[in-house]
Amino acid sequence: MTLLCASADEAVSGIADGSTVLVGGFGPAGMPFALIDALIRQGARDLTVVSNNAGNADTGLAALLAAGQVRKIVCSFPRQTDSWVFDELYRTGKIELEVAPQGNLAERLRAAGAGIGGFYTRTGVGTLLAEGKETREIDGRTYVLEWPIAADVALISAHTADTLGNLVYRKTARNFAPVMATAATTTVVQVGSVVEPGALDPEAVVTPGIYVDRIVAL
Amino acid sequence: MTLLCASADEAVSGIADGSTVLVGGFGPAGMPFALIDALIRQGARDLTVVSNNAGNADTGLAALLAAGQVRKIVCSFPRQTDSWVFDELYRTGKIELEVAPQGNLAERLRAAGAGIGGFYTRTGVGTLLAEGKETREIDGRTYVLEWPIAADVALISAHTADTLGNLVYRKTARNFAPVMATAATTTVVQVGSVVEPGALDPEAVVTPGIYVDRIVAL
Amino acid sequence: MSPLSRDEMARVLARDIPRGAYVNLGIGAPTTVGDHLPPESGVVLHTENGMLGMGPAATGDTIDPDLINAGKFPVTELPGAAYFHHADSFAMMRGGHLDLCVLGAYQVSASGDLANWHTGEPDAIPAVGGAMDLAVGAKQVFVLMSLFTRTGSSKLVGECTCPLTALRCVDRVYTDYATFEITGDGPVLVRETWGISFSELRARLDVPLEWYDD
Amino acid sequence: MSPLSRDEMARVLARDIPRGAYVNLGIGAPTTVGDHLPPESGVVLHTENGMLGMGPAATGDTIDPDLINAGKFPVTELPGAAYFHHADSFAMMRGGHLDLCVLGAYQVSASGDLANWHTGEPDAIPAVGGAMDLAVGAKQVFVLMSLFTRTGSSKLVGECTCPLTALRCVDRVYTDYATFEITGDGPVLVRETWGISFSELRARLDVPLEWYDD
Repeated sequence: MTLLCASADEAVSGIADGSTVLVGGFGPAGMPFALIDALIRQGARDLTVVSNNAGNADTGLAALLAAGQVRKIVCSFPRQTDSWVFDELYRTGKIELEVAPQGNLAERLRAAGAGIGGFYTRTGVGTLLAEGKETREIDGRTYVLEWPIAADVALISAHTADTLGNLVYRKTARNFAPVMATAATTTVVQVGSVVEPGALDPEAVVTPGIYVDRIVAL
Repeated sequence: MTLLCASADEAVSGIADGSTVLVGGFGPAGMPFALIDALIRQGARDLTVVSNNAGNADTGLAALLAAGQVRKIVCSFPRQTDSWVFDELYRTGKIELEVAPQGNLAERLRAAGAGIGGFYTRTGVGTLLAEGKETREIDGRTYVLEWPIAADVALISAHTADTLGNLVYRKTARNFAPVMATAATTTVVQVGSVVEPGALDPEAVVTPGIYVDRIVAL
Repeated sequence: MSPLSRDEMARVLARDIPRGAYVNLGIGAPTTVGDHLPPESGVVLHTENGMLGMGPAATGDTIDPDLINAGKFPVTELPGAAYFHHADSFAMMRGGHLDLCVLGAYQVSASGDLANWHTGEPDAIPAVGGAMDLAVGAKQVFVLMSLFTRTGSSKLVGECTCPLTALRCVDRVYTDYATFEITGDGPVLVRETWGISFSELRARLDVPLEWYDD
Repeated sequence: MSPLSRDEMARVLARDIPRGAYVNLGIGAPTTVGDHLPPESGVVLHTENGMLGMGPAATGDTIDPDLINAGKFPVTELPGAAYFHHADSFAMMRGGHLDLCVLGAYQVSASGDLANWHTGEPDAIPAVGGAMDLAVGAKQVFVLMSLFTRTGSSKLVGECTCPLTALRCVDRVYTDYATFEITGDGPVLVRETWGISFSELRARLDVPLEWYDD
């Protein structure tokens, strides 16, 4: 059942030190800013964060990094023109980095949500990012074995929810949120508005409520 | 580029003997009846058909079986109260059957469309349907290795298309069509109507036009 | 007290479904459990052919050939429903997101092995559907079945002789004579009986039984 | 004749994109190829952050923070666009559905190996994004790059010294001085040159070159 929370602080309550936290967004689009700010106030430390980027400018994920709450980040594209917070932490050895091809990140999250124990992909074959990984020849081509990324918590943003937790998104702000929602034990969503069941078109629901644990409307 | 065909016969033209053909539908819902009828007229033989069922009553997939065009069927649930056409062919040794768990069927089709070389699943472990298949212990649980199902042709049904091939479906008639569309070299779609680009809500498109090769409006 | 009717079995099982649970009801008898889940239960029904928020059976004018359940019978849509394709539907099932599924069975073993897709008879046409996916994927698996075959042998057995659907997956078994809790390595626990004594159950079933102790 | 400007390079590449192709333009210079694809080309642009039917850059009032490209710049939506999530977007890329992707590069080898994500410098922060997925997944890979580094060494090389993005994936290389076709095991074919002679090219590049013969 989906819980409607009165505040972002309530929505992120109980996140434990050492948790693996998925953070939606591709750059700032779809970034759950209010939930991240609440997580900074909540103070959980020693987090492993999985997100496409490693924060932009000084807000959102960058602010969480600056607060010293993140031990390790798993992402595809940390280096950006405005990733100075991450850059400084990384160069001074204060954060661990695992870089994964963006498609592996997405597919590994999906695998965790779909009960897939592992999968073979051609992405990364013969590169640094496949070093030490198991490979297999399939129909004459080399594939790398990749593993699911399951998490304790997903923090995502959506456009509108109904009270059953069904979600719709807006344009490219959708990005990682729907797969992250499937891969976490607890999925927390900030939304623009909450409507009654029946107000969303059942053909256009992107994330069914079964994947959504907590919602806060902002 | 998506080709708008004038008839179902044009839409199925060129399907070669010995092809692997995906046929959408879950029972009659979403079954591409007009395309199957055209395939019967077209006459391609020695087909391997992948579909959830093995035909109902005497129309659609059942009629294709009755026409003797199918050498082998891969499905999850052949035995139904109205599957007499298949039952007779099977009991007289005139058709080969591969039964796969429905979730493996769906996931193997998705894998073919998504460039996944193989994947590990818990479905089927310790059962007849995993006999002889490779298994692997992952985090203390046993998984079976399953392979993609790629096809030459997919025949599916959708509710509405735009001229770029974007598709929307209706209720549970959606079922296998979206994954089948990704897994075939040539995807052929029968639709209720074709509209101009921009008439479908871009947030609600289920099958993007990139997966659609031929459309016929009925 | 006499053994339960099919309808009563479905009602007993429905009573144990938690409020607001996401549930898949297998084809056949398990589907009738839905008749005992009132709207206020908040239970959301999943059908593996691509829907959450499935409503009761459709009748008359509400029948829509595009809206069917896994047994291919016409159903209805409740407010807050969502449609999705087959790979997404089975990802939901296999990924451990359904709280519960209810399945029929030919046999259940004392350790929770399930046999429900194939009688094992040489001339039977095998048909598995989504049974194996549900059995390994749902957080809890409840079986609904008659306890005895027509010839009087128990369907709750030491080891299944029919081909298996999945290993050690069943949590509870709801039957006309008793409700059982499977503990895995320990004895099978008897939660309730109807029209049969515990000692008679012990005599007729070739599995270790104990009374369930709250 | 002088070497091509960046804009001319993009135009030359755009001319070779088939009508109606589904194309992903990588971040940086490849993005500018879109400026040379008029609506009548029927080319449909994919952006890996979840969209087909991407339109030109957004400006002024059309800027929408929810609508950006892979380089995180505001873009627009064309009629017939579709949005999808990241796993679906990368399934499309990795599954071989894009007709073409255009990528920048640090180096391309004579056999089509691509190095475009990491300079290999020890203090560089690695960042791969979707480059490896595009390189292995698109039906054709076109590289758009300057032929020489600032210090004058060729970026078309016998073997890449920078860390690889993918093996044997590049089909064509569009540069300011020449357009090359990679044949895999044979010599690299030169299709056109600007401001450099074929013999000078041969002298400056440490790869086997032949003229392209239609």
